[in-house]
Amino acid sequence: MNPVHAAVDLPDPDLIQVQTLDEITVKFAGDSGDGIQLAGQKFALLASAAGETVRTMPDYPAEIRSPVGTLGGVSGFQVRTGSAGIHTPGDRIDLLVALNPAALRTNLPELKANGIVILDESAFTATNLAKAGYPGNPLEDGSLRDYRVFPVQIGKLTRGALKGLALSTKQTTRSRNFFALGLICWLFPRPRAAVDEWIEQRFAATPELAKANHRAFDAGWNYGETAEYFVSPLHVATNQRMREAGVYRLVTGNAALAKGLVQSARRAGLSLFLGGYPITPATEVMQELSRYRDPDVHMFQAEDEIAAIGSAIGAAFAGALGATSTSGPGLSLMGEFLNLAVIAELPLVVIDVQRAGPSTGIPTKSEQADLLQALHGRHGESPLPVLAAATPADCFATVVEASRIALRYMTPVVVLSDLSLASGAEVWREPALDELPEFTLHRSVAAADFKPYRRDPETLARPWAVPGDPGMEHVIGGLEKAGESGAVCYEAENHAAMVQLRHDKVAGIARDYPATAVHGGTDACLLLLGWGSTFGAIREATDRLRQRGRSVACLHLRHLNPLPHDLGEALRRHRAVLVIENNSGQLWQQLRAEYLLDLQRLNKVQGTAFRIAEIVEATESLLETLP
Amino acid sequence: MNPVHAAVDLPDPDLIQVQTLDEITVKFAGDSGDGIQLAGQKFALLASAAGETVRTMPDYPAEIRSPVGTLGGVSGFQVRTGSAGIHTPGDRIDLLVALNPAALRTNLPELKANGIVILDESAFTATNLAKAGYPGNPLEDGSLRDYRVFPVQIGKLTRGALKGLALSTKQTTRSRNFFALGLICWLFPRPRAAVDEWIEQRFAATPELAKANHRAFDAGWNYGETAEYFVSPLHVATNQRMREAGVYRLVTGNAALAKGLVQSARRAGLSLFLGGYPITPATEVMQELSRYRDPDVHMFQAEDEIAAIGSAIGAAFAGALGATSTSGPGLSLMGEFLNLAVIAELPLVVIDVQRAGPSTGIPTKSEQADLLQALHGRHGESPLPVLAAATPADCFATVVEASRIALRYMTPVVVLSDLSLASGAEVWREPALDELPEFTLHRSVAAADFKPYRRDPETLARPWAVPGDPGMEHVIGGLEKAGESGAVCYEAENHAAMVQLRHDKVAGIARDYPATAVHGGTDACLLLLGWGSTFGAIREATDRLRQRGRSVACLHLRHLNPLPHDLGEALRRHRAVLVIENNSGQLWQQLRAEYLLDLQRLNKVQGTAFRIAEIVEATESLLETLP
Amino acid sequence: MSQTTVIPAATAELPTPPDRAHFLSGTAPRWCPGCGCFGVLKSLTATYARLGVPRERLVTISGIGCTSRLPYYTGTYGFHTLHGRAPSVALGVKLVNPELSVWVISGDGDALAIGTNHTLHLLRRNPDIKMLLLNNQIYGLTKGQASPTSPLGLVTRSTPYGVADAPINPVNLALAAGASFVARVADTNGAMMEEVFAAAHAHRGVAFVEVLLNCVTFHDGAYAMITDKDTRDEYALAMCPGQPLLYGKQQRKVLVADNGRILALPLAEGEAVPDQALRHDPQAGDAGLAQQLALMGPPDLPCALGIFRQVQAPVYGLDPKPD
Amino acid sequence: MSQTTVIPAATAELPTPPDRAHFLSGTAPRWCPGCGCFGVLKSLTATYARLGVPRERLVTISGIGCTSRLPYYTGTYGFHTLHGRAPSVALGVKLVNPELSVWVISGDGDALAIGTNHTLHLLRRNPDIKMLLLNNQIYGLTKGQASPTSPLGLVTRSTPYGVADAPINPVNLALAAGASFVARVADTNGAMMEEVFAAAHAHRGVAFVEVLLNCVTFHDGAYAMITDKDTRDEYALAMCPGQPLLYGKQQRKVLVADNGRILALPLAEGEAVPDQALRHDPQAGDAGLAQQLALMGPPDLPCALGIFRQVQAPVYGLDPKPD
Ligand SMILES: Cc1ncc(C[n+]2csc(CCOP(=O)(O)OP(=O)(O)O)c2C)c(N)n1
Ligand SMILES: Cc1ncc(C[n+]2csc(CCOP(=O)(O)OP(=O)(O)O)c2C)c(N)n1
Ligand code: SF4
Ligand code: SF4
Ligand SMILES: [Mg+2]
Ligand SMILES: [Mg+2]
Repeated sequence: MNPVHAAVDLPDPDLIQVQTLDEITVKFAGDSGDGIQLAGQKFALLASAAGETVRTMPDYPAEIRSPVGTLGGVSGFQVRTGSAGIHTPGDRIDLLVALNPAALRTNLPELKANGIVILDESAFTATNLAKAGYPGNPLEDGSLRDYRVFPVQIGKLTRGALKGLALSTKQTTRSRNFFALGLICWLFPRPRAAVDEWIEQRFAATPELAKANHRAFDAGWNYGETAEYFVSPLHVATNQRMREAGVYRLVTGNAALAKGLVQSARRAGLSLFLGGYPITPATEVMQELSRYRDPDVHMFQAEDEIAAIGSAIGAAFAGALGATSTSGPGLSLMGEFLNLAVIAELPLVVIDVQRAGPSTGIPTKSEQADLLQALHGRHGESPLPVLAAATPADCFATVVEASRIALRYMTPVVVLSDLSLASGAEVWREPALDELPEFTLHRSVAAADFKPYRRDPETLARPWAVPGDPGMEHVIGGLEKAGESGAVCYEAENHAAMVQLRHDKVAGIARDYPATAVHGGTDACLLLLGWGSTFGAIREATDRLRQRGRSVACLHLRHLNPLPHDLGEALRRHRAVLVIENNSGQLWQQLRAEYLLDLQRLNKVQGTAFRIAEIVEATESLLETLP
Repeated sequence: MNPVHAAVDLPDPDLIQVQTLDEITVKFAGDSGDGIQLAGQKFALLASAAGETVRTMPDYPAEIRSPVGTLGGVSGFQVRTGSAGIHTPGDRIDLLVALNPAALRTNLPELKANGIVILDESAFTATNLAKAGYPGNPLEDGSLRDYRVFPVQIGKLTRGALKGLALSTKQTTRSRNFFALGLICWLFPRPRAAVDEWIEQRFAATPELAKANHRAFDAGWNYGETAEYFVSPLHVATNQRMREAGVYRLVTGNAALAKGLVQSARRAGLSLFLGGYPITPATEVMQELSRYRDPDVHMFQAEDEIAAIGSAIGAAFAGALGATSTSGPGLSLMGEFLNLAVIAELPLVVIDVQRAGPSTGIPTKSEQADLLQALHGRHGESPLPVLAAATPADCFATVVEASRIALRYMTPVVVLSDLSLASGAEVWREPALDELPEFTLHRSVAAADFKPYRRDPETLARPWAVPGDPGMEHVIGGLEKAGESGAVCYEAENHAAMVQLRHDKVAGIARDYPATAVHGGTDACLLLLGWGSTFGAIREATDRLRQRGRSVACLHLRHLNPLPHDLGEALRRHRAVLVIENNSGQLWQQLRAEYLLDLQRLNKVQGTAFRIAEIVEATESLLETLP
Repeated sequence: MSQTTVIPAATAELPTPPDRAHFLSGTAPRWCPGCGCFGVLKSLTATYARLGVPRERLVTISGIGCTSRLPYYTGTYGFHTLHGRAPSVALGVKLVNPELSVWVISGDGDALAIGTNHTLHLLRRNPDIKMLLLNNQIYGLTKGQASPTSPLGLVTRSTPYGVADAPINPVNLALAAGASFVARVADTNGAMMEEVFAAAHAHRGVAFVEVLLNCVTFHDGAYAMITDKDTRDEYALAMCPGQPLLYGKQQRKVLVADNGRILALPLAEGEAVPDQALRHDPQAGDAGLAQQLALMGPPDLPCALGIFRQVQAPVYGLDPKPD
Repeated sequence: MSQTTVIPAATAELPTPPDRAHFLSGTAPRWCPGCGCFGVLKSLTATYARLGVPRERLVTISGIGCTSRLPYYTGTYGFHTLHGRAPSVALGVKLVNPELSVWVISGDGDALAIGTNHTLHLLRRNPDIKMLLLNNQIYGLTKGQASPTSPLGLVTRSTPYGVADAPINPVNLALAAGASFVARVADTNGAMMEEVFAAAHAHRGVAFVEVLLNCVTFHDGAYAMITDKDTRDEYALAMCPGQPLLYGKQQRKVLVADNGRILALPLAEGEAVPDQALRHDPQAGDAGLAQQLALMGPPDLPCALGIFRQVQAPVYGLDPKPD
């Protein structure tokens, strides 16, 4: 196994016979009606079935339906696959499949120098070129000379392959995606049986379409074999770790969040209740849950975010694991109810899939700028734990950890994800239920002398007696409560004590954390520190820098509140610490306040994730300035 | 004039003939139906008419109407009056007027040792004693031996004085408040003409009640003169500064906020629009405004806080000074709309009259714990200015400053007040309109080449073209905008630039501040730092400590975001800085992050203001530990 | 059934027959003396005692307001939530444990100002939840501001020149939202309250009951015409299913419809009820007529009391999802 | 008049007669090809051109949703506010400057899910604001989830087993809220839209217009029965004030009332309209009958189009406060 992989240049297929690559980044692009997402997903699944590590990232047009062929209508799907050490969907594209001029024009800036473009020459008509804003034809004016361009008459060839089938022109045109997929699957040999099987299933009711897709795929595959363009297929190295037993799937962050909620509740022996309201980019979490027919998995689409979290609080009061999922604007509406959950001390998981703000902002761009809101967006002294997920699959583990904390400490927990995790995907083996950590519950059993605010001495959690439990009837609410009895209490000293108690309870959560683990050694001169979706880019940048001999390590935080007990010590071990965030420095500010350390920061607030190279570059410059 | 006044012990009236006191704290207390608030307010107004500095603080029962005579039903009104140097309603009571046993029992802990109690002996019946939870009669069991107690048959004497009038028993009993007022007004001689005049006005329609109040007042006054208890009246020193021309009034913080909004709009030549929703302790702000018949003063009671701020944003869009007033729970609901005002860059004043939190918390107790929410309670990068008022009258000046900033920088501004300022009162001369600072407006006049996001180079404010202005039609909204045109823009670099721009605009506001002024000298060893309603206690504590020769100074912040440019420097001048707050250290945390200074803190989260003595004591201990 | 729900085989001992006190918490209510809330508390706990539901399966959920203090005084599970938000919390409770009997207590500000959205959607969805709207036409807890049900012209602390916007008619709105059970009662009529609360409980689906509530402190006498002994015959009409809509001294007035409008017809002595008299049908094909009845009120017409509508509809969270 | 309002003596030059293009911004709309929004934009701007109000005094205010993008395409002042909150912002605008003509554009999710509260209170208060509800019975912008107007059983991205709760009837709800002008039109009928929008503008007070809007992408054909050439005679009824409610091929069906219920009566050839036929009266004493008409729809009865109600009531913010 190869621990560190620098991005490799793609070999020139004209020259090399057989080659095993460490990794490859392929992007499928075309009009939003071209079936690009499907082709990309299938390619990723095939790669993963072949045992590779896979990260993907889609690229949707901002409008629901822009005019066909325009720049606004381009849809893309990027797949990075390879052996271990793959932690992002890739900085730049090695191979671009472009089904029309707009797709080429939009994605060319992302293509590596000397990268490969496979394009549908039949789509490079005068009309389409004009729609894409090309003054001339880039295939003829030499503007593509820095790339290796392979024009293929995909449209024409597909039409030919499908001749004789009873299809509309639209259906025929739409089949180009499977031609492209077939060609790429020849180039990076994939077990195509899976594709055939999938086509049979998917189009069981429409045999003509099944035939069309089979034929288009075959035509693409055969074209690869027959045409003189590519001398031989390329192999991508396999991550052997993936061969462990289990079901592997390509999972998006949102799907992993939904799964994580369901499995947490099952592990705890509880019902799950999620109250939600649609909002980009969080909607899929509730949509995933709506599919369950399990009577212990409740998804309730509320009339707004306030009702969404309110219903989840009601469910928690009634003994379920309560949850809600939203994005920034929704979180801004939930502050009052979150505060009720804090004072009522109910177990609740609040998921914020961040997007670019402030206000409506840029709903289809990613950002990490809701951290301060999650920490402080409530009136009064209102502490609660905040966690962040690092990768699409880590969304699962983070939600499980959030649920564990919520139940063990009887507290609402905020989980931060973001758009890049939500729609990005990676291959992941779902752990069996008994592989999940054990959950502590505070469900009361003994009714004698029951007090709703008498605390567990270790966790300071209050007992969880729920409607239906006899002999423990009690009333909770948002007014300040007397110490043990939970009765309404306006006393000065009691209030101070309760404020302190709520603080101590949350602070105590850090006792459960594993020791802070720095990747790359605690003796490095510079520590790169991050949280959330920056994980992959920071990790790969660290590895690359270390390969170049730089004294760099990295540390990624899952727990943003309370911070780990040993974090201050960990930070002080390094000559300098660079806090890397897709915001203006929100964690950086918190860490300054906490540790009084003069930390460095690297921020990007452009709606897009860091490239590995950006971090490498910034780190190199910083290292130069260090004494 | 006496710059520093230590709290003086009240002289024993049996011994001393004539005495001028620096200050006195009187508390009227009785059942909530006893007219206590009225008596207290009248006494305060008379004191202020006599040229004294006055601070008052009411004390309402938590329930709307508790059973008569119970502890829950006690209403109180505290008045502290004296010469200059009075900055709080008083730590402890010098003289307590108690109209029933419950009032005595509730307030006795606040009475100074050797303090005076004047009580209505006729109300100390077995029933009333039982209702107050007294096992015996405190007048007889010696439990009051540490105080100077003057039992007066107020009830009986009032009944006697009112004999012959056509009054119900209830009306007669209710007149006891004017008996008590008369007695106290004899003790601290007041120009009683004002009282007579007021009675005539107030009871013009009910001459029988007018008579009753006159007679009760006279009876009380005469009792003072005749009874052997008090040898002679006491005089309280006068603050000569107050004699400047102008109208003086006893103003609560909430009334001052309302006034401040009206006068700001008038000064700017704009309409004022306040959208509000009732909530304790902010409701009076909207109620004050509802009384105006001025067509340019709009008060709109909305269906909730979201609609309240939404309507204010609409009003600002249409060219008015937009405002809303609420408390913590309401502010928690306003986050999403506040964010819209940030990105739309509209002038808006959002007033948060803080109460104890989190959640519903303790609606009738004071706290300063919404600061972090005001600073950070919105998703995305969303900077806005935050100001805090220091005294009831300062609420006026703070709102004027907030309005100035909102209009000059085209930004929403949050103003923090709190319950203790809202219901406390002080004597204040309302400045004439032309005494207010000048307001800069960005109302566009030239339509040619109008761009809604083209900025003023100095303030970075965008122009304010409003519906009705021809030739400048444009659309604003919550989506990210392109630099100058304000068109919807999803570009990466533009977003980064706009985030920076919004940050820079708010940061630039600090240029306008006056230099940071430390009270007590910049060479003091210890600096006491505060914001908001802690002002009075910190200021008086500083003065007392300096009198005792301690090397202490104090600094009070009005501008909490952005912080003054010279603040870091100011803090670093002192050996130690003690940040004093009615929360768990919210400003303290912000200052640590900003300046990386290891500041000390003193926090009280008990729903009540600091006593001067508490600060003095804490400071003394801290001074001992300083190297 | 949800895994979380602990419904013990043997429930806590119930006094037989359970009396009202068993459903009180023992905390002394803090409402103003004379407040209509006392009567509601009494009737509600009396109803609880009649239902045969053990105390631990009753859940009383409220928002914020004077009226919303009620759960503290019951002996059931309770949740004093946020201003306007009780319906959302109640729905979460009911969906995860359908065995519970869930009661929402709300005020006119709570349910029809800040909480209108949740109220309407609760009624529309038809979960098996009972909602009482204690309508005193004023904000009590915040000391007397206008509410969305305050009558035009009312002088309050926030409307010194009188309320300028027309009030909401809660029953009409509930009907428009599609509520399957809608009723109106007065706080002074304990017997009718108990009867209607029990019927609400028996109804399978959402039940909305407006209680005309007197706030002695800030809006005393709001319903005097409807509840005072001297006037109530003229201004209150108790509806009976299947019966003509009669009221007045000796029930000598009857309602009839005229091109969609409702008119009151006095009956001459001995005159029989005419054929064209409207008959009350809480199960009518649509809620149109019920909505017209809801709009009636003094001085022109009587205020209708009782059950306006009671129809069966799929119950949210109980009946199987459509497939 | 507010001091802030700059109404210049000579307003910007108006082309005479102003044409629709003058009220467009020039930004190309980004709706899906075939979306019903195009028709609404066309009719609305055509109406703007007819009103005689200079462009700078028109304000188009929306929430969030596909439909709420509309202000970007008009040439008026505009505010694309927050999801559900346009009515609040509009009210602030109108109250400080009553000279403006303020139009709220909203979707079914926007106005009747998250924004129900504001919608209802806007209608109740009766300010002189015009509100269009573009009802496609789906959440378009977020790609196809159920909305509060989605029909029972509809399979959407958030309801894979079909919608389980009954839809809101927007017109009925608006009437229950006390709106003084309520209408319904279809996106396919430009002439009727223009007529109704102009009537809404002419009405002094709040106007609520439901537009039946087709979302080609996520809920295509929702109103096909009402708008398709083949079926619309049977399923659409255009109401005329003072006239009997006729529909069907050659208008040979008529609505009658039977003990508060509405029935359709086919007329025999040559048969005159019977006396008991309901006559449409948008100014009826109460909104009861209008509410019944609002509830009608296929397959049993036709969907009523046109103006349901239009009555004069005190206008919030314009008429003097009661004293
Ligand atoms: C978010 C929020 N806004 C405002 C308040 C203040 N508040 C408490 S109760 C109330 C209104 C009470 O009126 P109503 O619901 O009619 O109840 P009542 O007291 O009349 O029973 C208000 C505005 C609050 N608690 N929370
Ligand atoms: C507070 C908030 N919650 C959720 C969203 C996401 N969102 C945008 S539009 C929309 C619903 C759109 O439905 P509708 O109002 O019917 O408009 P349409 O797109 O169908 O025209 C939602 C849920 C948001 N922008 N803001
Ligand atoms: S204020 Fe009114 S509603 Fe509130 S407790 Fe008193 S009487 Fe009842
Ligand atoms: S998704 Fe529907 S509503 Fe939205 S633009 Fe497309 S067709 Fe119109
Ligand atoms: Mg009320
Ligand atoms: Mg819609």
